[in-house]
Amino acid sequence: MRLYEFEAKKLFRRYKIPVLEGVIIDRNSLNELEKVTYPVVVKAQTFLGGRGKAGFIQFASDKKEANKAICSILGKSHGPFVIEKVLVEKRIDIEKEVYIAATIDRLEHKPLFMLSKRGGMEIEAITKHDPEELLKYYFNPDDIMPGFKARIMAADLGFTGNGLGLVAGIIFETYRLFQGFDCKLVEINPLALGKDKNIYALDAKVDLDEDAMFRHPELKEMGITARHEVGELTQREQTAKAAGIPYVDLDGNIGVFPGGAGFGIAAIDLITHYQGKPANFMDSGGAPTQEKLRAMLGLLIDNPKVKTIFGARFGGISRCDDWAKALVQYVKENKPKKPMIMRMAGNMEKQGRKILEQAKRDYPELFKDIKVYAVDTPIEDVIKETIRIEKELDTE
Amino acid sequence: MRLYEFEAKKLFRRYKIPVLEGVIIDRNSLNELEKVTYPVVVKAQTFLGGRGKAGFIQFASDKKEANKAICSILGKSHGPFVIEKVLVEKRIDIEKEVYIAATIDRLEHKPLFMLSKRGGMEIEAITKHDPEELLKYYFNPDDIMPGFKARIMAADLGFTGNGLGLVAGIIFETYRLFQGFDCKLVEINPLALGKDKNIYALDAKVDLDEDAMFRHPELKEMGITARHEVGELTQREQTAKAAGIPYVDLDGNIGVFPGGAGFGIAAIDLITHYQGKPANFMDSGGAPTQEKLRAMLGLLIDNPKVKTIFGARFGGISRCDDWAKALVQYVKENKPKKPMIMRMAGNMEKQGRKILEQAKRDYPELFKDIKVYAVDTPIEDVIKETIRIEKELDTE
Amino acid sequence: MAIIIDKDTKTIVQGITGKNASLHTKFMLEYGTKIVGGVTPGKGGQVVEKIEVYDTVHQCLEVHPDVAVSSIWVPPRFAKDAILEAVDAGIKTIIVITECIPIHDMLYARLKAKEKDIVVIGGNTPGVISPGKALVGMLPKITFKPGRIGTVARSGAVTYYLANSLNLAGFGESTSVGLGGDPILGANYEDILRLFENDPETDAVVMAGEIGGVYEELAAPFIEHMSKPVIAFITGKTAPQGKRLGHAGAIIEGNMGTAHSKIEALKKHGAILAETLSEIPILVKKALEGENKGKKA
Amino acid sequence: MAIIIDKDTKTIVQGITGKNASLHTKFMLEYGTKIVGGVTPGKGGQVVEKIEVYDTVHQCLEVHPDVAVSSIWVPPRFAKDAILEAVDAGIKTIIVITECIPIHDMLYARLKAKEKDIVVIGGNTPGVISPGKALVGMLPKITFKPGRIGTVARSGAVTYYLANSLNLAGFGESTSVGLGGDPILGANYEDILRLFENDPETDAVVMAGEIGGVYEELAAPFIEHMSKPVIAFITGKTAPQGKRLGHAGAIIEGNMGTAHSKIEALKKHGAILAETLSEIPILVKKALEGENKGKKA
Repeated sequence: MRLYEFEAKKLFRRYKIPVLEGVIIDRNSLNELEKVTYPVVVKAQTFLGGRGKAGFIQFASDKKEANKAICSILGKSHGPFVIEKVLVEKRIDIEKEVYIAATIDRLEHKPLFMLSKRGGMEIEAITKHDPEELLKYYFNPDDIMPGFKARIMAADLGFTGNGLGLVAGIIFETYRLFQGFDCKLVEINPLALGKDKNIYALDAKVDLDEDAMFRHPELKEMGITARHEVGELTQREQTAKAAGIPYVDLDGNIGVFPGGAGFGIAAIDLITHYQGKPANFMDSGGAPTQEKLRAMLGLLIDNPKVKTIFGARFGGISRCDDWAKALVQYVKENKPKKPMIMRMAGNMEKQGRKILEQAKRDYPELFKDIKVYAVDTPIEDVIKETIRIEKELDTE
Repeated sequence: MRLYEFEAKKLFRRYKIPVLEGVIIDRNSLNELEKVTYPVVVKAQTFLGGRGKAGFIQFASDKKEANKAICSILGKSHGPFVIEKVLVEKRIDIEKEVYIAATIDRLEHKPLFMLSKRGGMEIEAITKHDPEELLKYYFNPDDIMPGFKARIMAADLGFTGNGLGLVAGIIFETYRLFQGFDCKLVEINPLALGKDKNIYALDAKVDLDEDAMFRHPELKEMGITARHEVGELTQREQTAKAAGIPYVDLDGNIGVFPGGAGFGIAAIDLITHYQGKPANFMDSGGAPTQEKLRAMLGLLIDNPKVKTIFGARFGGISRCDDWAKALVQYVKENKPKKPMIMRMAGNMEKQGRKILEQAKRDYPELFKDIKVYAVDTPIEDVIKETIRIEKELDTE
Repeated sequence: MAIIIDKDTKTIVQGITGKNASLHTKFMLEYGTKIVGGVTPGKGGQVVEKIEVYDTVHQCLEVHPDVAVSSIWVPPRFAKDAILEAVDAGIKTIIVITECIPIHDMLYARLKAKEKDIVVIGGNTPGVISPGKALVGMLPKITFKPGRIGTVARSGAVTYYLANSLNLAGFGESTSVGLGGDPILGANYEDILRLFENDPETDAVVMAGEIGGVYEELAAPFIEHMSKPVIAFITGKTAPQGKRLGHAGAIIEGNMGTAHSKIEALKKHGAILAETLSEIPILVKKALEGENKGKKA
Repeated sequence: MAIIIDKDTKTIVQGITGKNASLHTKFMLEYGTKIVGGVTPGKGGQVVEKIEVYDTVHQCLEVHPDVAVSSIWVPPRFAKDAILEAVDAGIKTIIVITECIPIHDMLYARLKAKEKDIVVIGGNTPGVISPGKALVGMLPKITFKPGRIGTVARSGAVTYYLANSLNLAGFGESTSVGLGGDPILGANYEDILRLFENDPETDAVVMAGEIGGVYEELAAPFIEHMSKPVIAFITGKTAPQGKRLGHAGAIIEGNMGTAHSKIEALKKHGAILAETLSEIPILVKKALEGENKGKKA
């Protein structure tokens, strides 16, 4: 779960990682500008990097300029995101900028602390051209960072004297934050030495582990709650999110009603491969409730772009009988008109098939365009059949 | 630093280790009895074990009995301690009592958790006769206790069902307290299963590491402060304590003004060996200030029992010149009449000897009974000389 | 001897009293898996599907000292501790069904297991099946048939479709392994490829990968050293690519993590790439006939 | 080659800019100890007694890779970290002058050192001296003379008086080791006895112990296996015995910890007990003449 800069800095304050004074401003709180002392930096709050290049970090030496900067940023799009807030911070004179980050190396399966003597805008060039300039320090999971290691790192960044202790302290606390809040990433770029000889975390990037949020109720107290990170949501995506269903609108007309995320991705590939056009990505999660399954179907039926529905249930931890019950219940209640070409196999398949057969007998009219193949039909034949039917409808 | 039961239970509450409701009562707060519901247990607050046998744990089924019990306990002596407070706790019906303790095994240099299925009064018999009944679980220092280990221990104590989880939780938290507050010992005897199926820590013994107190300012907030644990102090011992000097009054007449604790102990042995009678134990600590050295001398000079003073300074981290300066300053200011037989050797000895010689020249009268031998006189000759002079004075 | 589990492998179920775990305990027993005990703290003494429940793994092992595999079904917040308990008890293979285990928890648990040479599969694995012999997890038995092809995949459903596709073409599986869908996994592709390479009952391996993570790329170089053909199927070619936050990811993982990077790495090191599920058995057949690989057994 | 430190042993001083450390750096240099660097974080680049100060041990070791001994003089709350820093840098002997180190800190630091076979002496040690060769710590040089008797004691002053008593009788010391006065120590008597036993420059060992703790009792059995005589001096015979809190101490340590228990254990395993300091050289002389022990060198 990615945090906005201003949220990440709330966590920094908790760990006494020094950040600049600042106020957070949106369309309704422009009066907050009264509180700042100039010069300031106005920074768009967004989940993407490259804000500087995109013009979303601006300087202002008085209120008029600040107002202008804010108005030129709020409401703009940064990639898929609409910028709703800016962070207005005191501007300081900088003597030196470095890069520090705590993250997880998935190649080594270890926590990793990284440093670069050259931070700020230069980090991109270093990443691309001089990766050997990046210093890496591995840790064992759960190991606390010893104070001396933090000092070694601060020294490796070129700090001496008073700055050595300050930066070692920041490195130590950054790692404590990384561990303490189950972070996937804590990145400070730049960590700056001001002309005033103080050290400041000028930017803050924090990515939290969604699966560990149960351990951190204090985030909610801090006003930091779950969010969707892939840009502005369509109406349908918002509905799906509210129902707890990972769902992405795509551009096609075949509704995809898969099982887990893994086959959801495969299904889209395969539909595309056979010249069909998937209308969506969706993930049922493990062992979805009947309620969730019905909500999933509703998302497809209610989408006017969707002409046919491809469905697949391979019962593992999810059960075929639950799936069949949900399907029957949905069809009985909503009487959908769209053809559904599906396949059901796996655990509790026999029970599921009984439910479907009973429903077909009871409501032959409602189920006439619903086919549910079994394990002996290759899934790709079901996909091809769906595409064929969709093409027929298309040419009607 | 040993805690009283009621203090230890404050720490238990912090870690959600279940204790009974109770009030702490001294001579001035007998009205606190209004708050309790009967029957109750009245327990003397003291640093020693064996309270039950000594009659310092009494039961009361109403206020009258409670009052009587309290009055029979307050003001009594338990070993060297005068009982100033009692803890009055609700009395419960007990189904089973076990013993648990987290401590440090100095033989193995490891933290150790111990269990006994038989707790309460029986632990003494087990310690003496069936030590193999005690179960031991070693940990690496700094390792957190895994939840499953706590459950294994709870199961080893014979708990099942709901009790298993409760006791595992208590074991887990006991170890967290042990680590979190730098404890030398956390002992719960008995940990009791009540007839109400709840689990309670009926007693609480906690011993903190004095050298780690700087890490735990919260103790002060909880009203837990440093204390003298070896019984009632003499007036002089209280004076010494206020000056930060480890000091114990003994029964003799030779004042001992040694360096560190190690030689302090040796000096008492040696004086005793040569048929002298030491008047005290004392420890200067490493590198004492001149102020402290003067205070140490004052304790001996002001003691009417002390006839002669044996002194020894082997300058290591303590410096001979500091020692000599303190001696000269003290003598100049206080003009003591008691003979001082001393020896000074070690670091900065030359400088120290110069100071002493100058003082002898300037104040021959004041220093006439003060001898300060050098490294070439065996320390035992100095001791024997002190004893000889003391005996002379004695026969005068 | 099939890899990981065979018909005589004694296994236990941690979290057996949970709804899913007890249902799948029934399925596993029906399939013939030798489940000798279950563990749920505080529920020792209960019985689930005629299997005795213990309070701790250690208590269970006192009665059944030769347990070789444990499967973990506990809620995610207890998964780390359950894995550590099995590691502490010295169980040599731990199959973690639990999904959404916190990353830092899993990093720690897998390290402790590695230190004792214990194999951890998952989290979020559908399980492992050696068809006709034993099944640990929640894989639907109907999908798998005995045979001589090993399969390994991250996603549960993809595992099922792989086998289904092989079966419809007349092949069967020696063992099918689900690596799991969690971001941090115990065993990775290379670990399982190595087992199949040394397994006399396996002639060829089908591996399925998907967008995200680095496990496919990391395994690719090992394929060069294998005597048996590896047919690979990578999904996510049409999925939109997410953007990384910050620079750390790019520094560590470079350009890994896309379907393209995975396909390129696998091709480069000698894997045979399949475009569709139905193409897989065709390529397996070709590889086994055309080349002289995998004919040891 | 003397044990632990010799005239060519390169050493560093952690916490060198402190008042005591800088004074004793001067004394050590005067004695001939090869101090090649000092460490105080944030004070790198300063100079103390012509010795360069570094910010970290690692920076110092980049310039002086052959450092064999570090002495630690930092305040107690930083001692754990300073020891770990020296351990991490791979320095083979760490002499901890700092006193009153928290027990849990020292337990952890000594374990980390043990894992890498690093010798930790102290905390609260007066140091180690190989008379005429080198001195690390704050032992007063005047007390020690070159010779062939090894000494080991917990207390600083007792260490000085032991040597003083030996010197006045014409003996000298091969090396004198202060184990330290803190409740948890790195090296214990047995570790040092073992070094002396294998040291061709040592003929006999004098060990002094005192009331409290268990180190003397633990070392006693080793004395039986030594070829050299061990003369022991135990103090605290007349000290009042404290009472333990709770039962844990008695369970673990039994009746250890009194002067009596130490004397009994040492006698039982062949140590020669001295009643007074002046008796020590007499017993050493007797042992060396009377028996044929310790004549190897």
